[in-house]
Amino acid sequence: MERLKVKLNNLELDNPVIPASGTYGFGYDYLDFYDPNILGSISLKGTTLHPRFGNVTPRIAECHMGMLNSVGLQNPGIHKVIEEELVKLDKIYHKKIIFNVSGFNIDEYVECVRLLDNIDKVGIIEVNISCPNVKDGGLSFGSDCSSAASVTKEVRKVTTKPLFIKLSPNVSNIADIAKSCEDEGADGISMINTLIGARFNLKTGKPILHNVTGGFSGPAILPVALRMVYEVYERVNIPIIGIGGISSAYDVIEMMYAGASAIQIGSSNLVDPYTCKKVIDDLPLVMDELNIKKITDIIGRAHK
Amino acid sequence: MERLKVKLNNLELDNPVIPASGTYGFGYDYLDFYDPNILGSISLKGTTLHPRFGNVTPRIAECHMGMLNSVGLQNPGIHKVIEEELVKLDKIYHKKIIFNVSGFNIDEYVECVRLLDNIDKVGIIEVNISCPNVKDGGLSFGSDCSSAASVTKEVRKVTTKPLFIKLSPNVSNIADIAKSCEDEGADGISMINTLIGARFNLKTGKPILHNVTGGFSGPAILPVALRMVYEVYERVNIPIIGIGGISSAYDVIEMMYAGASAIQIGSSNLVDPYTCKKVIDDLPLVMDELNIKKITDIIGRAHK
Amino acid sequence: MVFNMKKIENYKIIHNNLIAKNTYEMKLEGNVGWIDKPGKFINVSVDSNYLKRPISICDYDETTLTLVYKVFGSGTKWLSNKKENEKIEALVNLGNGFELNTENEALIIGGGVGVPPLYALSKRLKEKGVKLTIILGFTSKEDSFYIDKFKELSELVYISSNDGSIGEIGFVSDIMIKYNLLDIPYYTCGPTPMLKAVHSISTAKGQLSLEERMGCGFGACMGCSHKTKNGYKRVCVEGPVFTSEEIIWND
Amino acid sequence: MVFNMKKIENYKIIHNNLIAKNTYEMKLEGNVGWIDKPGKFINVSVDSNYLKRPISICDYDETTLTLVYKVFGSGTKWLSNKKENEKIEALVNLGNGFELNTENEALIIGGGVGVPPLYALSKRLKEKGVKLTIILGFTSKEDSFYIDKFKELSELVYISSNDGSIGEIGFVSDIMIKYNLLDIPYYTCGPTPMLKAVHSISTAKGQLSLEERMGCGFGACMGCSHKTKNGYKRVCVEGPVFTSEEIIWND
Ligand SMILES: Cc1cc2nc3c(=O)[nH]c(=O)nc-3n(C[C@H](O)[C@H](O)[C@H](O)COP(=O)(O)OP(=O)(O)OC[C@H]3O[C@@H](n4cnc5c(N)ncnc54)[C@H](O)[C@@H]3O)c2cc1C
Ligand SMILES: Cc1cc2nc3c(=O)[nH]c(=O)nc-3n(C[C@H](O)[C@H](O)[C@H](O)COP(=O)(O)OP(=O)(O)OC[C@H]3O[C@@H](n4cnc5c(N)ncnc54)[C@H](O)[C@@H]3O)c2cc1C
Ligand SMILES: Cc1cc2nc3c(=O)[nH]c(=O)nc-3n(C[C@H](O)[C@H](O)[C@H](O)COP(=O)(O)O)c2cc1C
Ligand SMILES: Cc1cc2nc3c(=O)[nH]c(=O)nc-3n(C[C@H](O)[C@H](O)[C@H](O)COP(=O)(O)O)c2cc1C
Ligand code: FES
Ligand code: FES
Repeated sequence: MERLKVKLNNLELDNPVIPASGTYGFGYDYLDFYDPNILGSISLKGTTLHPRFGNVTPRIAECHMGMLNSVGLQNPGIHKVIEEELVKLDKIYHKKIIFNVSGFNIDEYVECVRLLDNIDKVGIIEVNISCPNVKDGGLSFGSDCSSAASVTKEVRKVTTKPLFIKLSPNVSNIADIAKSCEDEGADGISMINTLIGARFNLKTGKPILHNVTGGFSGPAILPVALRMVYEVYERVNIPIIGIGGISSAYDVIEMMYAGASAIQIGSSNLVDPYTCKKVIDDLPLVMDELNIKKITDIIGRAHK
Repeated sequence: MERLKVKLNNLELDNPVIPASGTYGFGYDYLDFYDPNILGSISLKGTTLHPRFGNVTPRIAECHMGMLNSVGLQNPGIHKVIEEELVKLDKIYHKKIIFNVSGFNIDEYVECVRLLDNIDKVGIIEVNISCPNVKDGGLSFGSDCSSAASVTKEVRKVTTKPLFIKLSPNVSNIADIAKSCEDEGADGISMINTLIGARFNLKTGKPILHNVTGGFSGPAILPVALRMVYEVYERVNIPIIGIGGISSAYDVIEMMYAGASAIQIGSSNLVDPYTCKKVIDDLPLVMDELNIKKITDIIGRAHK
Repeated sequence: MVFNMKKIENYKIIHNNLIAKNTYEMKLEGNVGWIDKPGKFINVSVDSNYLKRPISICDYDETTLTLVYKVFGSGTKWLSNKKENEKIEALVNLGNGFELNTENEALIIGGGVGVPPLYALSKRLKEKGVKLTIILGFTSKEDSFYIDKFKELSELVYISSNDGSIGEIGFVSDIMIKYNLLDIPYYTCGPTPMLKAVHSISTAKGQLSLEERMGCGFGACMGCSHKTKNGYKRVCVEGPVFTSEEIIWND
Repeated sequence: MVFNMKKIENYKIIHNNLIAKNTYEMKLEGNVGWIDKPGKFINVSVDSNYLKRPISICDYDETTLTLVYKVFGSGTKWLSNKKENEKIEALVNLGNGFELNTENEALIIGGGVGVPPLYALSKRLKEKGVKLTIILGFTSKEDSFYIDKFKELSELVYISSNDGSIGEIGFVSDIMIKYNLLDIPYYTCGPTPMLKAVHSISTAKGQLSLEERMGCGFGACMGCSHKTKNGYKRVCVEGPVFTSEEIIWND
């Protein structure tokens, strides 16, 4: 449907709906529910240079309209993902994907991005500088301008593919950080990753997550995500993928008003595996209701 | 009831339940619902040196399990509050109150605190360095260690009353900021103030709040508040008043496990004016259920 | 005094009927002893949402009260799905209400979902023997409601609609000018632009019922503040009804 | 293949009865065609909460399935308040289920709310002619349930309770030792410490059904990962049932 098409740099998507990294595995787990080819794209599970088991369980805690996770980037390592997962995925999903990478030092980021540069299936490299779950990494890169800039600068050197930097919301000025990334050559911004939260067991008083804190996501965080996308849109001229708390076609519209060129849906997929399909089906109806002709017409409307 | 008693420095409270600043006016608006003397204390509406109307309406937007406000510190100015509101309040509320002050430069904070130093009714001065609604102030003091420290240092000079610094959650490391305040002589920490959020009108695409962004509060933010209280408890040795998303006696327990010595309830009062009364009534029952003898036994249990 | 307290009450739904496009009349049975004048409102708990929804009292008798509301978003949508005999909860006895005029003539000016509170008001005024001139404005015919009910209260009922599909085409202010109703003391409720127009063209005194987004509805949050010549007031406590003399428009 | 898909289904509640302290039996009518073996679970939507709640299939026939669950927090509380004829929604066909033993003898070891999935399992094993020895452990008498039902399946049913108020005082592992049941191939489900004990003392092979906090229940979030000798597995997809040979305890 022409009216749903959006562009992220040179990548054209059939619609702005993309499942978010870490909530869609490597594309396989939703086959029972719908054909993934209806999606705009897929952001794959966060991958690191080396395989990781991630954190000890419990890794999940529930919140009002949201959840905490401390999965801790469990993944089989980028070599295996490229050699096995991408090959398998190619058989069931025929569009380009967004490859989400994390690292615990700049060299790891660079090495991952270098490995992806010549892989045709990869439409966008999403550089997660925000994962809050891993104590000795992740957080630091996303929490100040200079380290965000360094990562961007170094990965920029090794790829010509579109680079989207995925920002952490656990900062005092996200627009400054986005600007530093743009200045160092980022092609776009993915935002937001999870807030950091904790829950405690009422019976024991101890943290529910083995890792104490975890990433907070779901509808509860939507207002924070909307605000941050709004602020970043005012500061940068590169496209934004809006993420955080989206669960309906209405939320997609609101996120695009704030400034997003496309959106990702995370936790809502976990709670209702049909979410992305429903949102894609509902979008034209909601657009009719709100008198929106083409979805691209509304990007950043809140600022006009 | 002895088992509910808590201490904030030298101030003993009958129970840990305190309505949060900005959601209880100057103590009058709940008289139809219950006798305020059941409360541990009351944190009064944020007061500034000069009278303020605050922001243009709309000032309220709704969220999933929460709300945004951009009231913008509407208040009649500290002189009028001291001369009129405190006098009126004294007739209906017989305990000491928590006086919440804000300022747009350090002199204003100092002047307010000086005026409060000899007022007997004031049990604690709560210094709000976090109000996100006022563009040219508020946010800046709470968002980095050095300005948080400066405010604390200067107000410390003009009072011997317990000084609690109220922190903003919109920062990358709240524990550092809390530590700076402790180092400059703060007697306690109140946390958290609101997150910053935004919502957009589906029909027009424009921000719902006239001020675009507003303070996000309510049950949705509980996990963030819990996490931050947990982190700050690990860093400082002064008492913490835990605030953010509390709506039930269970939430009170969870917040005290995380490290709070007392708690404040904000938005939940607005949504159900009986909240504080219900929570106070429920606390002994919930303590029985969870085998808690004295509420002070559980402060910081998550860390033990 | 106890009589005048704000409190949470439960009501049984007698009916919840569609009476115009997206517009429902909900009749409720329960404590109505607190309704001492028209123009007050209640703040209805809606399970679907965090905040309560303010709705005006449209009508009341000894045992029931009636709301008329338009489905606007998720909260009113939820309300519209409630069935006969189900219960709803609300914080009641909110707002100041209209002061009943002592003059013997009054102009009633309602627009859209501002019409409901004017119905109980008109009834009370009529009971007092006040001669009523009534102007009701709607977007179009399918949005209109309660016209016959108002006609029972007065022979002077003017209708306007934006598209002319019912009554005269145009705004309520056009009617005021056309029929020279500018010097009758008035009561009005409706969209802000309408209130502003009425306020600016009438030469008489009036009472205007305002709307604001509300956090609490009982005075605690300062979410609904409105500047007046007599200082800052809260639409939910000192309002929603303000006098034409005191009102200042925020922008 | 279609037969084996995960999907969302609606069920009508036939009954939802208290059968022990805080413990309910809920019988549901609806699509059960996907239940090809015991030990699978469903993830029940609870309106009160954000995440679904995983509950094992306790029993099933051609048109119904039965859950037995304990009220633990707000989600199961909500579930316990559902009434006959109301509907519930669930994501179904989750987990691997038990592989039915080919030996002619089996030991069934259940603890607390780990007992339910072992009931359907025991029925299927009995149908296959497997001789069953059953050990059920409960906190105390008031928490116990389904004992008579298990007795219909075998004459060798041992009961233990922590306080001795029913059966023998102590743990299921005490029974295993006392009655020398350590070399019978086993199936077990219950609290982790119990599973660890069983796993360490038995000299036979077994299948153990684990519990983990789940984000999705269908394999997408990696919330429920468990290390095994054959690599990382997801309790919700490759589990909840693991073999004694592959299992590794996380701590
Ligand atoms: C004193 C008062 C009396 C009212 N009386 C009536 C009446 O008799 N009949 C009627 O149909 N409507 C009335 N309204 C408007 C009614 O409150 C809103 O239409 C309703 O709150 C919309 O809720 P929603 O969930 O459908 O919309 P949503 O857009 O989902 O609501 C989101 C938030 O915005 C608020 N909001 C949205 N529109 C308005 C509005 N126009 N005014 C105030 N808050 C709003 C909601 O209360 C909620 O907090 C009155 C409003 C006020 C302030
Ligand atoms: C595969 C599987 C099968 C299960 N089968 C049964 C059964 O047949 N009968 C039964 O009574 N219970 C069973 N449980 C446990 C049941 O899922 C929990 O008791 C229930 O989720 C608690 O929800 P709550 O809302 O009452 O508690 P809350 O504490 O409010 O739940 C908060 C969160 O923690 C999770 N949680 C809490 N306790 C557990 C737990 N023990 N295991 C997994 N998640 C938990 C909840 O799902 C929810 O996400 C099973 C669990 C799993 C993983
Ligand atoms: C279980 C889980 C795992 C996640 N793993 C990753 C990850 O590996 N890499 C990443 O960049 N973001 C990860 N995220 C963050 C999401 O991609 C998304 O940014 C966040 O959840 C906010 O969106 P939501 O509110 O729609 O869930 C994860 C989120 C969840 C819930
Ligand atoms: C309407 C409103 C007004 C507020 N005004 C103030 C204020 O004047 N000073 C202040 O320190 N905090 C103010 N706050 C923040 C609250 O005191 C509290 O820190 C915050 O709402 C989080 O708690 P909650 O989730 O329980 O609401 C206000 C909050 C609300 C909702
Ligand atoms: S709505 Fe809270 S003061 Fe009026
Ligand atoms: S619960 Fe999500 S993968 Fe198992």
